[in-house]
Amino acid sequence: MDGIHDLGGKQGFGPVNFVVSKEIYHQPWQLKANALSAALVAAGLFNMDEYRHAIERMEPRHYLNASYYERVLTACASLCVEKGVTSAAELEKLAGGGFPLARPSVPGRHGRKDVADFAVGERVRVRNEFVPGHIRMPGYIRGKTGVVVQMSPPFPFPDAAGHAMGEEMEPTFDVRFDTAELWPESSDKATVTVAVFRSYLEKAA
Amino acid sequence: MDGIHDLGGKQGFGPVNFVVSKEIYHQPWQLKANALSAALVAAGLFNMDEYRHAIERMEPRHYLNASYYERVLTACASLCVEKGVTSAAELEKLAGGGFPLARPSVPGRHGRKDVADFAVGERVRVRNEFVPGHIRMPGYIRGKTGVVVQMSPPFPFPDAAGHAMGEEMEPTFDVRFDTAELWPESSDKATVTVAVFRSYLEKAA
Amino acid sequence: MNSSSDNIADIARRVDAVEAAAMGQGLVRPGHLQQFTHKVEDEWTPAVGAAIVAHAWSNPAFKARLMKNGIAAAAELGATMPPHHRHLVVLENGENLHNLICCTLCSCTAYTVIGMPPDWYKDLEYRARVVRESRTVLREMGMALPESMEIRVWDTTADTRYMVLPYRPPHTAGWSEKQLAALVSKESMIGTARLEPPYLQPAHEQAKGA
Amino acid sequence: MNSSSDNIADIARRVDAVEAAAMGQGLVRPGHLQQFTHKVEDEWTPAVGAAIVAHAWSNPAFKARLMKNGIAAAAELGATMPPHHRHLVVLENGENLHNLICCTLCSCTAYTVIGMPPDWYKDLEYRARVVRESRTVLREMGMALPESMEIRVWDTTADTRYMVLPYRPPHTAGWSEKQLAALVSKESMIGTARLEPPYLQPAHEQAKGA
Repeated sequence: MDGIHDLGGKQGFGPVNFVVSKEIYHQPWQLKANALSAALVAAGLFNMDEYRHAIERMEPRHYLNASYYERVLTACASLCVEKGVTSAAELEKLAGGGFPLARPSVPGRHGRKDVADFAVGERVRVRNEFVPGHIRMPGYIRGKTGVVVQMSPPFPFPDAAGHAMGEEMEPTFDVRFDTAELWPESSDKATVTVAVFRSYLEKAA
Repeated sequence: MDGIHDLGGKQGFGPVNFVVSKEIYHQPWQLKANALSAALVAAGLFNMDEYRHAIERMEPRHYLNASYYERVLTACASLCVEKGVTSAAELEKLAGGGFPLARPSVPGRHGRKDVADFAVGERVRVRNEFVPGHIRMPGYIRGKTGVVVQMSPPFPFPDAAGHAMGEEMEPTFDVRFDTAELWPESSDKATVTVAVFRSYLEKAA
Repeated sequence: MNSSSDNIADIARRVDAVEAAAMGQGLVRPGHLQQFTHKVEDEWTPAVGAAIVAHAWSNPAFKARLMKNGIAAAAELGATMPPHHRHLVVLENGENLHNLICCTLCSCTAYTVIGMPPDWYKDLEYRARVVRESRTVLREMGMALPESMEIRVWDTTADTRYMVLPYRPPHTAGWSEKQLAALVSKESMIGTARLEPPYLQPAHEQAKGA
Repeated sequence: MNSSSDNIADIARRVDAVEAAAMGQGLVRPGHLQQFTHKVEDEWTPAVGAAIVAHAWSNPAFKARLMKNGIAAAAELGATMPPHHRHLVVLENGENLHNLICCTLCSCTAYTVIGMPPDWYKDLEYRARVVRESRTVLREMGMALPESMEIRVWDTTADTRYMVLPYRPPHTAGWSEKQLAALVSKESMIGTARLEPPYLQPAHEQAKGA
């Protein structure tokens, strides 16, 4: 989905608040939320793509205002409700107040069966696709051309796995893009390498 | 700029809260903020493009959280500070607390002198440009092809006017796009007509 | 957002602070608020646009002038537009054609003609969704258009201003301009409402105002 | 956001609510928090990655295995990765080559190897800006790279995980692996720090921790 979470290249943000610290959590609830997400994945209640998509489905203002661990918690709570572990009303009762959850999901999609693997060094183009469900293609590479630098072992295709449509295994290709291709005349000179699922790619013309 | 304000086509938002009401303002300060913006434009302190850009330059979280009239106020306050009418410290003193302002501007740009007018019925493409300053091209039409349906009288080119670089007059072209071109397989069937400045356009191949 | 973000001043006090600073520099005159209030409440109302619509429905020559040059034709009826609204384009609805106005980048409208923009027009939901999901959004807003109805969305990205000329309901043949104007709502000139059955609900305003 | 948004429960109570609901269904076992805390505090620390880096600097055959198959080589030193991290790619910095990791869509990292991601890595600013303005962002973060230094940014959009193999500082010739590992910070394995002069400031940690 073209959601608020898709931040790469978005302008208007200020400096990074770069603090080097050994402290991981600042409040006990942050540790607890993180532990909870790990336990629910380990228990098989949801997979990582469903988890990520539940975060993406948060109401856009809620997403931007929430801290990282509030997003973690909101995904866990939303999936617990959607999978029948509990109800929104029960959570609000237990919490003693409102409990904002993610917005509903839409159908996912299957991967393409008609795409062959790409070779290292091959020029590829990211398909000009607009997918309303879960997808791991950041908007800034849509339609852009890059070069394959390496291939991964097969992973579950996120657009299916994020909607509990099964583990369709396909490799990703680390595709290197020039920033001049991504944001012509409006970026620092560099390359950005993105791990792109095979189904998102086509041969460059 | 590819800012948070550029909302067209962004997914994840809920239903429109459609309330038919004759009430325009719900709090006296909203009317006062609106009156203030009108007075400052009339006084020539800033033009409409500077005003719009000051809203766009609000910190992204502030932008999304603020009501419409808080955005109006923040633009007025930011431009009053940037143009030397007052200082941030003075505003905070007068208001009795923090006063978040827009983030700083970057340089603007001039319009193109090498573009001829387009004819009604002509197919045009929106240039694949990434402009860090003020621009009135919504991101969803970048690189897209449409048909000119009419031409306007000349307006000040926003990318220059929004940075107080003068009134470079050029016409806009109402360009009609199919939603299937803008968001293939992921939009309702319709056309969207956008008023596009001449400098943003080129002949479609 | 900034170092003071934990202690942000009340919004009404922030407005007063900017007004005081601007007045101190002579940029805002005493009385400006009263003048602006008068304009918003008494001049820039949807009645201006409704009179234009009713006259266009009743007078084909006026309608032709309106479609050709909106600002000049509106001026015939005493309607004015601010200096930065340099063009008024009137979008005529048909029995099977529906026009709809939005502003995805901010919230621009021809406010001197159709009235100040409603809250929902300025909200993020309308701005984000209506260009991509016009039919869905209109249905959610209570107007389910048939598939045979062509939808044209207009995004107000420049200083051309748009207003919708609603489709004249068939049952209004012979009505006076005053009667016709009373039918025409702000929403119908934005394009989130139509005036003919089955779209116009008798209790429309109340039902939606909940 | 929803009808209850004006009265949102305290975040700690919301966490407890979900935990209670999950425990009630047997999805979360008693003791899971202690186990997770142990992993985060004692197992998934940057010391794991630092040992890998030091060994790779000291042992060319290990380095070759690490560059070829990160997970298998890391396992030689006892490092494990969670089941959904299916690939570990090690990115070797050079005297004139700098690699930098991010995750624009969420905040993925090889956390079992380089430690849990820092706050700033998860913040919107880093995610939004570092792919487009890497050199500027690094300079703002205190590391001004010369124009001659090539920058490669890696966006962790799939379940391949990346870690940076920092450039070995020239003055460390002859150091033991233990001495070398003590040099290697989490930031250097993300790519927001380098370890050789002039980039490494003696008072780096303190200066940035303000």
